[in-house]
Amino acid sequence: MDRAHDLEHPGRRRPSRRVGPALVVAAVLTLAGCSGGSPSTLDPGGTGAARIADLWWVLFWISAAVFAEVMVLLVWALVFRRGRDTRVRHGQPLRFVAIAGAGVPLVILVVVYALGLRDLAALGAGPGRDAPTIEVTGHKWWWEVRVPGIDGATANELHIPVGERVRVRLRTADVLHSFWVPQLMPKTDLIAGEMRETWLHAERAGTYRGQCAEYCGTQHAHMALQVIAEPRSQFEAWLARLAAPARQPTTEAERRGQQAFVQGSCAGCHAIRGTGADARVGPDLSDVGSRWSIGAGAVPNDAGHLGGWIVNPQTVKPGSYMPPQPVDAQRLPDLIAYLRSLE
Amino acid sequence: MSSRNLAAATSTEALTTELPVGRSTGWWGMVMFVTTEATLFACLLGSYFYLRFQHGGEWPPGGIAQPKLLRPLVMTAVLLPSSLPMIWADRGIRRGSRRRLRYGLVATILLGTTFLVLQATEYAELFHEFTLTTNAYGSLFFVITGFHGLHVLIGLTMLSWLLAAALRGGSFGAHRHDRVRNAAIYWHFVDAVWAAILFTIYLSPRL
Amino acid sequence: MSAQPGPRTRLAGGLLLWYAVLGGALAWAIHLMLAWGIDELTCASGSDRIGAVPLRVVVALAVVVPALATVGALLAAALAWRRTAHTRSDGIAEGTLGRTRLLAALGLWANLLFLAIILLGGVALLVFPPCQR
Amino acid sequence: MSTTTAPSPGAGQEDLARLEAHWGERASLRSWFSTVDHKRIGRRYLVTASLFFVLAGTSALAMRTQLARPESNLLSPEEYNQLFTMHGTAMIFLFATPMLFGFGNYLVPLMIGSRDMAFPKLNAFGYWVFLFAGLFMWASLPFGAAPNGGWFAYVPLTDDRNTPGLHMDVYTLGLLFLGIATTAGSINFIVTALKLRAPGMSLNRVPLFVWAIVATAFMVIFALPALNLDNAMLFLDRRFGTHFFDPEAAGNVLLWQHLFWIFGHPDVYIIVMPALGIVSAVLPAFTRRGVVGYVLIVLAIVSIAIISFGVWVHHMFATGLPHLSYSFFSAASTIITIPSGIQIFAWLATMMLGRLVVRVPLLFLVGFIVTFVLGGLTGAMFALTAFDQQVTDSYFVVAHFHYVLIGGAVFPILAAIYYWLPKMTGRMYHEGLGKWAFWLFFTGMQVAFFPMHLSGLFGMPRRVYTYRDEPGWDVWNMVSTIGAYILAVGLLLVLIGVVHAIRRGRPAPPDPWCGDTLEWSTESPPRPYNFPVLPQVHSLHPTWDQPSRSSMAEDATPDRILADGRRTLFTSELDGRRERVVEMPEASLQPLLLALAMLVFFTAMLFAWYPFAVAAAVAVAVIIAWWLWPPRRPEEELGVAR
Repeated sequence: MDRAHDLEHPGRRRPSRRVGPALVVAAVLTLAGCSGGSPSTLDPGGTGAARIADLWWVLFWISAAVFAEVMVLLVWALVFRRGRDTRVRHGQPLRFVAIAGAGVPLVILVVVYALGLRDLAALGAGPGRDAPTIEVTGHKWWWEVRVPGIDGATANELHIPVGERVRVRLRTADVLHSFWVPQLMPKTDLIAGEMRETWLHAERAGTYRGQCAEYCGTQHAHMALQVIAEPRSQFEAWLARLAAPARQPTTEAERRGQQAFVQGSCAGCHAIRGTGADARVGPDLSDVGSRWSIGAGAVPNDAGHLGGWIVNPQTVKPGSYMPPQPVDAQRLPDLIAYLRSLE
Repeated sequence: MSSRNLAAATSTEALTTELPVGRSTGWWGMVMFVTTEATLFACLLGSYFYLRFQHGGEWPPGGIAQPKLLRPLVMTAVLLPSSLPMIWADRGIRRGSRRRLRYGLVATILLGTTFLVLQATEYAELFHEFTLTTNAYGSLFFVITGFHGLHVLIGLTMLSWLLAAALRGGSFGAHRHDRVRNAAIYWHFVDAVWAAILFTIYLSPRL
Repeated sequence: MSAQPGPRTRLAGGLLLWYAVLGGALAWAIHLMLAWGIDELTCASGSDRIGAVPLRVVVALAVVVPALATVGALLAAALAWRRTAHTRSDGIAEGTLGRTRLLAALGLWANLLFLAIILLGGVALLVFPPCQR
Repeated sequence: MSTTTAPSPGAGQEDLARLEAHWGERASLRSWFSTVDHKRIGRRYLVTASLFFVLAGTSALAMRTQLARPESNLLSPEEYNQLFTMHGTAMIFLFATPMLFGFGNYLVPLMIGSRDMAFPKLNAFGYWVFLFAGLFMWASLPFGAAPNGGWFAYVPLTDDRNTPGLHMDVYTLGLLFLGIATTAGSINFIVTALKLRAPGMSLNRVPLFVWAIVATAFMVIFALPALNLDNAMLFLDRRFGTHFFDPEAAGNVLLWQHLFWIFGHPDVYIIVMPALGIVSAVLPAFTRRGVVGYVLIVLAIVSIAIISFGVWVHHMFATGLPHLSYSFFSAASTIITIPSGIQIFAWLATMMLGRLVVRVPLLFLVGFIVTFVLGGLTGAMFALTAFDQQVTDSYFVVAHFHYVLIGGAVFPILAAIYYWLPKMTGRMYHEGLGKWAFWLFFTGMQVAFFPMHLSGLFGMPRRVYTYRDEPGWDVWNMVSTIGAYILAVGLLLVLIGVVHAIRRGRPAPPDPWCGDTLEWSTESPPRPYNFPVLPQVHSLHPTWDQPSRSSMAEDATPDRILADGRRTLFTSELDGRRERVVEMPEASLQPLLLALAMLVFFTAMLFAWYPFAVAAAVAVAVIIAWWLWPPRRPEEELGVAR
């Protein structure tokens, strides 16, 4: 009876032996294959994240080996050491525990620690003195982007030249946030009352998604940004656009929209360069038409969503500091047309 | 001579000495309580230095004057010696002397109360200059000294309670003095903390 | 060694055993508070010197001195371990002896661990300028 | 049924009757409120903590349902933020620690061969405070006023400007209130383990579970003040306008983080340590041998307890402090892996050298090893500053700490439930039901949390109430949600198993597992006085060794029966030498009253009814004075000089 009972077990136990390794294998496959398009730390676009990705793979393989070792011992015990022999055994074979539990780990850990120091030193060696500098200020719940010496501002989007290290100065206007562009650079927190610095470097041109990583209240989920890495000439064009006044309206509808903006409640919080609207409560909207999203990643930037956002941001991004706008139904298309034209 | 002492101290007999030994549960309970309280004060004083050095600039900030020393020194001279009558009382009751217990407690309570009165006059004076809400320095100053003052008050409550029990009779004697000793441990702790506060709040800004 | 040690000697022996057990821990705690506290707070004030002394030297002291104290505790633990090895017949209770050996063994291992931590942390002094962020 | 078993040969029928008269409690409403029996209190801790676990778990299911699909609207962001804050806060403060303290309360006196805790009334008080503090915090949820700043409540998000309303006041006051219970319980454990061990139980014969509980208690003593101070400062900042965390008035926001994590990291081990003690306690019964490397495991317990205080800054690796100061914490965080490795390999060696009896508790231990090792491996990665900066605050860290906490605490807790259920209830559980529960729980756990490593590496930050349809996020979130439901079904089966055992289980013998520690040499469930004869301990495994066993039977001496009152023994701190017989306190309503007065105090503080608060504080002082008031004794007993 006991024997039959025992024989039953190996079959049932099989899943336990396989679950761990199977998951690990699944993980390896997905990590290797499935990263196109997502802001994956394992699909680095520049030096900073690339170092960490390399470090991860070292750590991963060491961990896999250690885990495999533990599983082999565990399964061995479960297969070969079960029985109904109830004699109590004594004896304290300390050497095995000391070597496998302390000696080997110490060697591994010292190596790993050294690798960690090396990579931290690499992350710490920032850009040179005259590298381009961008200032990012965290707000609940959007990112203000400025460039020292340039009057203009934009939001939730910053441009960097490909192949160059760019200094990023981080401040917060309210609570703590964390600046994280997984494919380019590990996080740096934005600390109230202090300034922090990090840097970005992209080896290939493209768009990199970032998001606030420190819980910052109601709409922490919608506080994304994009880093656009582009050739030097385009980066300079961006700087120039940032310095220039906003595009003037060309159609009648856009003109009416501008008027509605400047005279309505919009100008109480937002700025558009060259229109006299220069409030700094909400994001500067001088290039809002070209941005990738509305509400720091809440919805795509198209006419429909823009209209919905203006009428009631609270349905799109509940808790956002922008109240519903009493824009009358005739003016709304004009306002949308104007804002869409600001590129 | 000293090498012989060393040899003796490192002998098997000495090394196998049981230390600590023979304490009561009440003693351990009070010591553990005091330990956790001491950690709290350590965190509080640590916070003072953390804020001070993170702030960098002038300390105290916001144009607050350096703390005056005379009164705190008088307070120290009142509070630290208050442990002496407490020790005297504690030792007395261990020998069965209820008289020493009563007089010792009265003396300690008087000194402790004097300390609190002096602290109140200091507060009354300082409130003209800054308060809890002026800035972080004000918060630290009043919370640290106030929290210690609260401990003195709790200590005084304990001692008054002991005194009441001692006056009733039938409470303490040579074989029953756990409560006296535990209250004494607490009182000595409150004293010792004051020394740390004196250094942190009153002396360290001058360093 | 043969005579019964007096109370002061016993106190010293008992304390020595506790130093052997906890000396490394205490040294490491002091090392950590000093090295971290001095580094973070000095750098926060925008300087890398304390008075005339370079910060790096101060932090190095906060590494080396505790490391030596830990080595001392390690030696004390080794001593306690050896002195309790062969004394079953000396009239010391079995429980007492077993307990002392347990503490001595704890001291040996723990001091090694704390020494490793202090040294690993200290190595970083060779890698980073004290205020690099 | 077990009350009528023949008396053990040691204590006579008459002794047993007297013990019963002194220790027994008649079932009545009053005794329900006034009991000081550590076994009843321990059971209450377990039941109450399980209740809070169900609440916190249900919150998690709601969150997982919300996150199953991108841009779901099941929960509003406000609701989600309250739920995740309460989930974390309750799991850590109201479930894990109290649950393990419950096992400690029940088992420590039994394992060390004593008749109760050192301070039975303080023990009862601790339970009532825990219960009231838990209700105090959960009561805010139906009103939408629950804490919403995350369980580590970073300032300035949690100050009065950024989070007005009661939310964070509930958090600060609730945790301060609860801290009283945790501190009281910890002091009690330390003193109990130091003074109430059975004669002969020198330090080298103390069960590993007791070592773990004592180390935990010491950690609480040194860690909790930092949290209490932090919460007191935040409360003062919010309510009375102090500026501790206000950078515009010389305050500093990082002070909160330092103090919080000086508490917070030891707290991880405060949760895991007693659970690892459970592993060491359960394993011998199912491997038929003592745990290999007792010295090394004690070393691991002690050194983790100490080193855990020096790793807190690794929670702040992204705050931009100097790299050099990071390295000291990085070094400690790296090395703290070693004691954990020692324990894992000691347990593996125990299994490889023993004879395995595969029952449900052992299955949960196997699940524990698999899960906890994975969590430990990612944990070691977080010791590296550079790597930490990339994955901290992402779902990778969520995966990591669930592996550590579910692996390191919940699996052992479940093992403990099955292992000690016969002891606590006198009934055996249903093996088949238990196995089903294990497999569902184990599978659900892996399916729910392993994918979070991936979503984290793919750049998903934690604490988001929803997310856009990023490639790689949606699939793994759906998988996680499915896993969460499987896990919940597994836990439901555990609950059903416990209820089934209590109602239908067959009666349990005193020692169904042939365990090695002293609780197995008493009846199941134990009598109110625990041991008819207090044991004389001769080895680390007293129930397995003949002299220790016979010390409770044929070798019993009257000086260890002590039937003339509520009595137990004091022994010396390190060597467990017999010191003296002491009288233990009777049942009392004072603990409940004191806890109630404190509840009034904290409620009054919450709603700013300060006169009530002052009155309640006075009531607290009066009750304590009454509690400790010395009984009047005759002069000769006191020893008065004149």
